[in-house]
Amino acid sequence: MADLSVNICGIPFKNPIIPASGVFGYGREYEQFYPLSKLGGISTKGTTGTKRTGNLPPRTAEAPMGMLNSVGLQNPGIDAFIANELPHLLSCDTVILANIAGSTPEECAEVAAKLDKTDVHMIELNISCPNVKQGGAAFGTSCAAAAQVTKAVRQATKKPLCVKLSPNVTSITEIAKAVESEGADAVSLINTLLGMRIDLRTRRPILHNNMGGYSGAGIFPVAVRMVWQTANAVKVPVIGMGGVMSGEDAAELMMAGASAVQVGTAIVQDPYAPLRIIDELNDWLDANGIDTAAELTGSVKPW
Amino acid sequence: MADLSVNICGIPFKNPIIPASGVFGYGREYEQFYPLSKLGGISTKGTTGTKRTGNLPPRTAEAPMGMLNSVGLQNPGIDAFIANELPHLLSCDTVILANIAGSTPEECAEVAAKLDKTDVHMIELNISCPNVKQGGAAFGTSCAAAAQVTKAVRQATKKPLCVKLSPNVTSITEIAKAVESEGADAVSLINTLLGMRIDLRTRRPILHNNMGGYSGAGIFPVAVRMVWQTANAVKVPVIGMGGVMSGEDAAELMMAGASAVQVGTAIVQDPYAPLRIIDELNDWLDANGIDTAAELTGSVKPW
Amino acid sequence: MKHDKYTELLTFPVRSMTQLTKAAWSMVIECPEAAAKAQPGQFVNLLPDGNFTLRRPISICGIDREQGTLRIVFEVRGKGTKALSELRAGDTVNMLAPLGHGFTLPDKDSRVILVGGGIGTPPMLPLAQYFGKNAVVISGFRNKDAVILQEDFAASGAKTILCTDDGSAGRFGLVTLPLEEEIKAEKPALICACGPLPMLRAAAALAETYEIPCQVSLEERMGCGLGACLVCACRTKDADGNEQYLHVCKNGPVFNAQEVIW
Amino acid sequence: MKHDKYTELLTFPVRSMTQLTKAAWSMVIECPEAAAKAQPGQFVNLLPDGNFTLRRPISICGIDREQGTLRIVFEVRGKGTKALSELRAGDTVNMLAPLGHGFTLPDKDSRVILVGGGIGTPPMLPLAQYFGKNAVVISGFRNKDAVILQEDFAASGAKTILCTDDGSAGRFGLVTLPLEEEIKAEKPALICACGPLPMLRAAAALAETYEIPCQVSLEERMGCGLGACLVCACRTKDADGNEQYLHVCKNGPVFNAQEVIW
Ligand SMILES: Cc1cc2nc3c(=O)[nH]c(=O)nc-3n(C[C@H](O)[C@H](O)[C@H](O)COP(=O)(O)OP(=O)(O)OC[C@H]3O[C@@H](n4cnc5c(N)ncnc54)[C@H](O)[C@@H]3O)c2cc1C
Ligand SMILES: Cc1cc2nc3c(=O)[nH]c(=O)nc-3n(C[C@H](O)[C@H](O)[C@H](O)COP(=O)(O)OP(=O)(O)OC[C@H]3O[C@@H](n4cnc5c(N)ncnc54)[C@H](O)[C@@H]3O)c2cc1C
Ligand SMILES: Cc1cc2nc3c(=O)[nH]c(=O)nc-3n(C[C@H](O)[C@H](O)[C@H](O)COP(=O)(O)O)c2cc1C
Ligand SMILES: Cc1cc2nc3c(=O)[nH]c(=O)nc-3n(C[C@H](O)[C@H](O)[C@H](O)COP(=O)(O)O)c2cc1C
Ligand code: FES
Ligand code: FES
Repeated sequence: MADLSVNICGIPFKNPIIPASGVFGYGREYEQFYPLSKLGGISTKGTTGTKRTGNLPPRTAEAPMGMLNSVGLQNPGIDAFIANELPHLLSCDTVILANIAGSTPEECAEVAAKLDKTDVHMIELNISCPNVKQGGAAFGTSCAAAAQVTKAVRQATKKPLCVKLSPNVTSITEIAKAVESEGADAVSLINTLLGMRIDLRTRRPILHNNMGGYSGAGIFPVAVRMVWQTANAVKVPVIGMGGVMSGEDAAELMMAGASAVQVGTAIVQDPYAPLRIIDELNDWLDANGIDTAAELTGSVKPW
Repeated sequence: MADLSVNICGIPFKNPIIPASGVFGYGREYEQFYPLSKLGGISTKGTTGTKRTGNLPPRTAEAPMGMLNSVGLQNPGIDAFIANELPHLLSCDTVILANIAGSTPEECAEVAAKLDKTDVHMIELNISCPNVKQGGAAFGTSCAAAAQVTKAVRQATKKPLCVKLSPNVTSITEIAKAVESEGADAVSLINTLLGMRIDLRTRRPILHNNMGGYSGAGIFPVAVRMVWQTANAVKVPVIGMGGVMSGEDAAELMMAGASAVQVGTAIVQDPYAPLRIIDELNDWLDANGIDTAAELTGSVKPW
Repeated sequence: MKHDKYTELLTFPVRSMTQLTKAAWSMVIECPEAAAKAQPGQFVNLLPDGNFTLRRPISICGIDREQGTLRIVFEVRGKGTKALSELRAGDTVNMLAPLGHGFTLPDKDSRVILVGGGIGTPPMLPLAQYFGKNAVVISGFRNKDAVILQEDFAASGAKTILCTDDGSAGRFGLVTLPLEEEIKAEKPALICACGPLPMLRAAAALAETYEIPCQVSLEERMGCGLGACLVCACRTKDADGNEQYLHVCKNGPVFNAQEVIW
Repeated sequence: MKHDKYTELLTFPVRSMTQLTKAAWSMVIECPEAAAKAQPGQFVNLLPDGNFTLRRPISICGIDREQGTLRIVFEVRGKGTKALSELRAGDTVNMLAPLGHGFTLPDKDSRVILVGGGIGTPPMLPLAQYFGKNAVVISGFRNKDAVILQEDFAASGAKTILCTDDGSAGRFGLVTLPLEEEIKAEKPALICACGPLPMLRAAAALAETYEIPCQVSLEERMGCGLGACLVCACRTKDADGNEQYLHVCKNGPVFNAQEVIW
């Protein structure tokens, strides 16, 4: 049994596996399968200043090795989140990352300010949602906008702040450096790749939003690359994700530079995925005589 | 039997399926399997001004649903191509797209000028190779650089000029518009996504170049999206590619806006892939009572 | 297929597999715990073997608590249902079940009309079995080759009315005509419907006209099937008539026809 | 697995499948045309069933023109060879064969030394069969549990020398010691070697010292296996000593040791 614990921004995680934002809701649906305390942490569904209904269905399509979604930040708003969901989450003995988003820097800051008064462990600012018109990816694809929204949120909270980056950019390292210089304590990546699928029979896009975010095993090589590039460009810790389906995938992202790993689509497919991945990671460490998961982080030796 | 012929920049193709640059060499290796005249066209291995040896091996890694490569434009140089390969290719009764690249706009222009004097049907200017330090992706990730190299090549040749775009950008439509405005007669996309894989045992990147181009089924949703965006942003025809493994995939890219479809990784896996895809496309058209492949192009109706 | 203790928790033996028509298959799955809990209108979410990311939701067509089995009937539409159709007795299937919110049923003695269209017919069977002779099952199919489950409905004791679009079996035409006739003959306590959207719309409209409660089983593309990922949104009206998205996998698949924005 | 006329052209029956050690398998494939053409040192390129993009190159270990079969021996390393190891007689396998440039052989009567390391041993077998008693086969393995093909080599009539790294079978130590002894005993016309890079380097160095022609079979990650995609580059010197990349799948896998940049 290897030591799976990791520490990010001073927060101890019992293991490095965290359900990613958007696939795990607020955890309730998964408590029928296992106690949430088994998880390293939970990144909650993206929450905005006020309630959002999200996009018209259909909101998902299958890809050869993954899925597309165009949920569009459906959520009950930050007040409802804090009143109805957060207390229970905080009682679950795992690290809670409150994933937040907004149309304007002001909205994001307002949401962060409200969370600042709670006991949530970390704020994950999503500047990379490809499925909303305002904010979302718009923040995540320009250094200036990314810096601006990070700055606004930074001023609103003393909580550890992780900024979640978009992969749909020419240079993810520039964006990472921009948010780091405005005070981000960590970065998480990657959000979904912008993709599209068409129903051949009807000749309509499968998603009502036409385009959507592509996640799952098919984006893994891009995630490894971007985590590696980013970990080499910034000093703050990197939380990696994108297509992790197994403990070995998690180990690979950690070697590339991730301090912890989020798991999204794998959970959509299989509610037990995070537990399986924790076990597999542990087994892999044991089989390779490695004592601690933490030592994997950034241990790849480039040519 | 549907009519599979398409016409791009005034050039008639007997069918829309074209082996993509880099996977088909100069066709010689595939003549043992079938006459090249069965193909819609052939995009030849990227050729530069002078001979290049390419990158150190290993140059490939497997991905969950695709492959990475870091060949790095290994080729014998334009003079050897014209002397030793082109005459045979031009005798094969199929459309030849000479894929070219270079470290500088001048090198690209020089290569194009030499091809201008040959009977090659089309020039495909690759401004998106992720595996070379100079030129390559550097041209394809900035509008100014893309415009500059397109302009230089445009001045060097009257041949139909197709510019091959990189998907590793924030906005592919901006790049497409930039090359269109400098006289590109067509655009082709997508080149590979920049990716990485790590050997867990050795903790070294599998590719000696650390990073490489990710191609195959896993990039298909990104290709569909970018073809659709680009076809809606430019007036010139779009040649689509990226993860096409079947006739239905080809139909999907055509509906998204492609006038023809290149096939790369599928051929690496199976030399017969282009013929199978042509047959499958034909069967699908027949099964759906569609008379011509050309009518698919851009026929998706967005929501 | 993965082999680990977690995957095993979702792995169930296929007890039998029967081809009903060219495209439709009936599968019986051994899953005592799920069978003990399952309610009419709920569904199972199956992960086909092979290169699939998303599960395939299929309505429960039979609940046998004694045998500890669930039965589903599905049509091959795409690659996933094709893969599922290749399973045979003795194979195993990866399944989450039972999921969703099923029908809310009145007393067994109530007269109900059950309307099924095509591959929407299977979830009507547990209802027919529950209401027995008090149920009228009106099922519609493209043509005689697509007709399924008629013996099962007959065995339930329900009155059965079969329609086909081309008249090649049963009555010619849509299910709405016999539906209105049956409503007029004796107003039912409830109409339950599952099938293509136009059929559901028509049934809901008739139910509204005649002021009869109507529950419909809806389809939407799904991810988790559990209510967490929010992809299976369905536009509904809340009590005040305000638009809200509910989720087919958790709030549904069965909804009151009145709350649905058609 | 796809079912179409093109895929059929590459689909061949597995005639037999034998487990040699915990990790190593021997597969005999029925492919008369490939068997008729195959030469020692060439390889086959197999596409495992399932979620694989790239084929797996495996050296030819046996050519039976009469039976129309090729034999390969491979070790389970990762997912692809695992999938291949699950094939059984009667299954089919998707294969391109024979590929590559094999050994260039002197007269049958020549004395040759064949050096195989671990799973690099199989391609030596057709050579042993060709040279028979004129061949000396020196094969090295980690330990006795990894030893393969010794009966086959003995049956070829060649002199066999077995080494293990831990002395648990045959001689203790590396193959280089007996190689030098055999060279000294009688200078061979050719050394052929296949195995891990350090072993090949050592064999090549000895060959150079004693001025003996040496051919080595190299490995590199491959794509097409045909010479078109250029991923399987190998650094070599041309006649003038200039560095050039050749390709393991087309120019190799067998190279003259002298042209390789080690
Ligand atoms: C609650 C519910 C109950 C259902 N009950 C039945 C049933 O009893 N019998 C039956 O034959 N079918 C039923 N369906 C429809 C069935 O889920 C689809 O036919 C099936 O998912 C198609 O999968 P495929 O692999 O064949 O198609 P593909 O096109 O390969 O599927 C691609 C993706 O789209 C999804 N998808 C495609 N069509 C539908 C659809 N109509 N509804 C939801 N998702 C879809 C798939 O689940 C998959 O995620 C039900 C659907 C829902 C939502
Ligand atoms: C010309 C040639 C002949 C060979 N002959 C034999 C033989 O006779 N017996 C035998 O057991 N092995 C042989 N190998 C090695 C064999 O190809 C690899 O062990 C096998 O490809 C590993 O695949 P995998 O799915 O188990 O591993 P994975 O790690 O899942 O493979 C991932 C990718 O890397 C490639 N790869 C991994 N290791 C190697 C390697 N050592 N060489 C080339 N590609 C690799 C795979 O082909 C695949 O594309 C030979 C290799 C070459 C190039
Ligand atoms: C259905 C769905 C909803 C998502 N919603 C959010 C969200 O609200 N906020 C966010 O930051 N990321 C969201 N994501 C992105 C994931 O958190 C994750 O970044 C992405 O899916 C890549 O990881 P994966 O390949 O493991 O799924 C969502 C992803 C999916 C599939
Ligand atoms: C081994 C390999 C070599 C390639 N070399 C080139 C090249 O020389 N020039 C070029 O424009 N694209 C090159 N490409 C990119 C392909 O032409 C194509 O754009 C990409 O692989 C996506 O298509 P696919 O998914 O069908 O492979 C190469 C791709 C591969 C796999
Ligand atoms: S499918 Fe995930 S919420 Fe309904
Ligand atoms: S594997 Fe394609 S050239 Fe060698």
